[in-house]
Amino acid sequence: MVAQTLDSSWQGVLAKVKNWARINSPWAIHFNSGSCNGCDIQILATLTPRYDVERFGIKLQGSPRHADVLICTGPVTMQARDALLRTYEQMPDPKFVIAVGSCGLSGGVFHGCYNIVGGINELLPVDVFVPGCPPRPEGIIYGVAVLLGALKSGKRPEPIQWSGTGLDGVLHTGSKLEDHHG
Amino acid sequence: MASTIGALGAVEAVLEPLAVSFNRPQPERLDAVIRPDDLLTAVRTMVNESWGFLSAIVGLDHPAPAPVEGEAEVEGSIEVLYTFCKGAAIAILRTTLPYSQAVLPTISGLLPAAMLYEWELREMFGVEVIGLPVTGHLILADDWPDGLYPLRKSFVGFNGEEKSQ
Amino acid sequence: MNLSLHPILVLLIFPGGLFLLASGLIYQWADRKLIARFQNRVGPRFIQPLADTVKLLAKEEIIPTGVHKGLFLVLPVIALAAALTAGLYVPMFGFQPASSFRGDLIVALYALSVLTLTMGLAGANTISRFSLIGATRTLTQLFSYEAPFLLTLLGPAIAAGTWQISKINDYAGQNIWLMIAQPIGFAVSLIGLMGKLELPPFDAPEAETEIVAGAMTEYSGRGYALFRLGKDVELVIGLTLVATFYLGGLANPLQFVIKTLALLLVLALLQTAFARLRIDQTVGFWWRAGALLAVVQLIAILLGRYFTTVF
Amino acid sequence: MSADTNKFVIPIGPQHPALKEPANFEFWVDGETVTGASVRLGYVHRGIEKGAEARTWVQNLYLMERICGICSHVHATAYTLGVEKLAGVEAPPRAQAIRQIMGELERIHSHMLWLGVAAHEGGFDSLFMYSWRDRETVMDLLEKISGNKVHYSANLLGGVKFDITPELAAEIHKGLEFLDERNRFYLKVVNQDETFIGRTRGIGTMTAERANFLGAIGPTARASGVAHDIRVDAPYLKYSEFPIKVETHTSGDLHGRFIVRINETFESIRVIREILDHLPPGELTARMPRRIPAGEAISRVEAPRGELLYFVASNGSDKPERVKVRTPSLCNWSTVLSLAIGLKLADMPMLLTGIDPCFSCNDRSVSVKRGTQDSSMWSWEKLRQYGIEYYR
Amino acid sequence: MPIGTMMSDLVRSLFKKPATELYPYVKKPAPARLRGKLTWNPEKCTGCQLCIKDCPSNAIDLVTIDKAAKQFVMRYHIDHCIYCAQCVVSCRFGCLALSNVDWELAIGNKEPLGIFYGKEENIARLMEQIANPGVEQPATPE
Repeated sequence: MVAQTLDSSWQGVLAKVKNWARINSPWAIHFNSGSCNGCDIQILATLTPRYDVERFGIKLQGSPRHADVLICTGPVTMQARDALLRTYEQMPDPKFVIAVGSCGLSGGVFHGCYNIVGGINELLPVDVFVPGCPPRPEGIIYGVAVLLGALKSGKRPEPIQWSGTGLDGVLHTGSKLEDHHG
Repeated sequence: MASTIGALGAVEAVLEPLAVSFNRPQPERLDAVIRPDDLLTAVRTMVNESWGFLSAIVGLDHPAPAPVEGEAEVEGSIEVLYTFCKGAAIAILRTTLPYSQAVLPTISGLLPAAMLYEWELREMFGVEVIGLPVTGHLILADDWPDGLYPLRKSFVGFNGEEKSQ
Repeated sequence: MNLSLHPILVLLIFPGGLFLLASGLIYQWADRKLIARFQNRVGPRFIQPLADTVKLLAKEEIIPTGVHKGLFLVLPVIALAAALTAGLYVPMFGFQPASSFRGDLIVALYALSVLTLTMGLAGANTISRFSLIGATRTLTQLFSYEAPFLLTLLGPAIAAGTWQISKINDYAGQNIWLMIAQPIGFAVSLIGLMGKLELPPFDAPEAETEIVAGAMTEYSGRGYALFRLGKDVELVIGLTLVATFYLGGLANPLQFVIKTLALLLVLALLQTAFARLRIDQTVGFWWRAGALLAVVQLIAILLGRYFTTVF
Repeated sequence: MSADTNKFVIPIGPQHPALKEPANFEFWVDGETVTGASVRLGYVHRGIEKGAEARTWVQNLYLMERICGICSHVHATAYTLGVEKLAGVEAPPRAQAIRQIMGELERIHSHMLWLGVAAHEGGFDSLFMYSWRDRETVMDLLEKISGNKVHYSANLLGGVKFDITPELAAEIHKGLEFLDERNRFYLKVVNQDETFIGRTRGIGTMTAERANFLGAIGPTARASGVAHDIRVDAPYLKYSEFPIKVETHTSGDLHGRFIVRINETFESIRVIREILDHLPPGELTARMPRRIPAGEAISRVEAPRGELLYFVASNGSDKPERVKVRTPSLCNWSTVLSLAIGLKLADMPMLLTGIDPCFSCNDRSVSVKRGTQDSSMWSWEKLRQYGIEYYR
Repeated sequence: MPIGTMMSDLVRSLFKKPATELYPYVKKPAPARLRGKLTWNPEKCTGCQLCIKDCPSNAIDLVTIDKAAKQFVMRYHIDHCIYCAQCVVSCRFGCLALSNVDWELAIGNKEPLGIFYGKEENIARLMEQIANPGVEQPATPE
């Protein structure tokens, strides 16, 4: 109601302030839709002193009503499916979804099992995918940074290019694997 | 190692009258084949002897082999293994139930913890456990179609083919 | 230092509305930062509470079913209003209170209790089980800490012989710090303050791990923002009250800032040092330890005054 | 505050901040005291045992590891031991020692994680923050050794993937010193802090007979004085050469479980140091056929939460005939639901984490559903009454 | 029974530097053995597909451009991969490795999660084949 009466310049400022507020205080809620809880303990680890996401304003909230970002893990088992949808619906707009871990992206190692739906994006519109099994806590923070970066620029997070062919990183295992890449 | 051999010897002696046959596939393990209707008495003797604790109830599905024209149609069967563990010794009571007559008495009266394993057996293999007091779905989803037992070989996933190599 | 400002200005800008909200946000940041530092973490940035509030105000407001719509919308407004009115009687930022009259101590405390009452009512208003349990816990805790907290604030009032906060402030300014004169009173009032603000170990009402967010589970967007602002303002007012009574009055802004932040440091330490008490343990603790100590302190003051007046 | 009759149902979960994983608990509450409890799992049931029958032996290794994120190595070890028993292959001594080191490091990581989560549920956030900050040391060690903090994938069928070089051994020693000192501090906190004791002493007390009767295992049973530990009863890997001492406590309540788990962490640190000092030399992997000869094998290992049993059956092909996993949390379930009666609602999260339940572990199999009193449904009350009558 | 035994540690950490690594601004090097994104060396690959058979989550597909000259293009699904390094162990020719540098893989949309590895000209040929399937078909990708 207030927005309509303001002319466009005021609306621009208002939108900018709202966007700034959303970027600086992304409250998160964590939902495990059948994950092995490897990703979940990495998500919880981001709250602890070593990574401390509170410096970005990220707070883990108890109720979906208070959260903006749904951090979801697991290949969405049949039983957890409607609980996940209910949680997503309870969240007020504007809301975002971050899918964490290979299970959340594509069912990972459980592909083909009879009781899972597969990736989370078959149920919810996912904004950021964080591959990894489980991703490092820094990887999850990088995922949130990608989401916030997209919010800042206003459009969907754009793909980044990796060094496709290089053999830069090599697996040093000090065992017979080592002499493979002499 | 001596105590395990001793323990296995003791349990073999106790189960002598009931067991159809004994088998020792591994040094620390004794398999005793039991007829379904002797099962309750066998478990009662094990509990009275207080021989170890019931560690797990494992279901095995043996589907009917491809019918050879000569012989009669052989029916598939479900084998149920009651695994008792005492220290390093493992004693397994094996009973085989044909598909048509897959019925077992509950032993949760003797060992309440067994109720949990039997319930999974019923849901995953369709073995009817008489006297199991609880109904409803366990770990399968609420909207799981009835009569469909996932761990039977006949079940090959919803979309018909198991998506794997 | 008395301010002769236009009453509307006083009400809206300086010691009243905007300034109080701003100091509420700043103190919330200081509280979260101290707790984080105690837990060896970096903690939030300075603008964090402001960003949280603006974001919450910009969020969509969901009104759950089975809820009395009017009550659902009005309660947060009453909560914030109660907190702000309490702010008028307290010597904010070292200046004289915006308005003071005989007995404004009781009015200020009553206004703060209205805030807690509205939270309890907000919880009871919805059908979500978590908020029902949260509401009962908020109210039971209210009845348990209210009496000892009031008694401990009574101590200095009796010592100063008046019910007017500004007069108590002046009295505390001249005499030795009441913290030394009435040590038990100071300790119980500090713990009472933690009970009032529902800070851990007394945060059973919105125990995040048991009942999601207690009475606040159903609120989102604007309503929740107003409740949080009410809580922050209550934090500031509580700190100033205890500082005026027990730390020798607040004569100028510098004293205000130093004393309240010192109290906040102690509060933050107490918050991180203890596990959350169960609701029955908190009530037990309050009625056994809190009330008794407060009464003992009162008797000591009365005896003290009686002897000084007689000899 | 009674919604229906005098019972008041509090559903905790499936999405609840206290639980890292989804499970739906229903507590029948009278005011604040719990009068009945039921659990409905299935939210983490992915159909792993069926999936295992459609995958080759090598692929199953990684499927079994992902049953549970906190005890992933111990699942893989149990699976490889079972398959090696079937194939008649023995992993070389150095590989067995490295498996044991990884197992014990994982036990430290799991116990410290549990210490933090249990404290967080009791509202003791600073202990959660501190214990998880110190746990990062053991996670870094695991990452340096294996390359992943949670799923180390250390095991191969017939051996281990990577070696523990002398530099790594030195780093492990340094990390263990820090962990040892920090855990001593936590033992002091758990033992002395008044508010913490207030929340844990006397909660969910379980006598030794009751623990045996309900089939509790692992630290939950050892806190009641039941000295069951597969590493001592049926030593596997190198536990006969590097034995461990079983840690028990007599109080049987939540407080005792804290103490048992922290003492077990000290025990793990001691064993790792001992193994590192005499790490047997030799190969890392043994030759392993792709098709496993037909047969059945049972392998039992001690997971951080109790005895883990694997039943592996092969029909001679390169895919298993049947893989049955019975996980430790399953046995501890019946203890929680019967101990909940009579406690305060506020203690429920603490009680539930007391057994350190791992839903993803046991969700492949069992839960207990409680219903009304009518005929077909057997309420937990009835089971409890039944247990008491039977026992008398 | 002292209250708040954590007190000493809490106060000490007030003056200690916080244990937080300021991640996005300060990037610590990852450990050498970190298992990140898969990298493939097309020269050594003989197309034996043992890695595909052993991969627990179907993360690798191999498209044969030209069997005789051993020209292949590998399609690697980052969202399927579980970073377990079984393929690295199974590959007898050592052309697979998990990089310890590329582990910040979070991304906004799913298409780029299936990346192509191989020589430029092979990828170009594959792309143009996918673009117009009518043209002569190499072995269809598994």
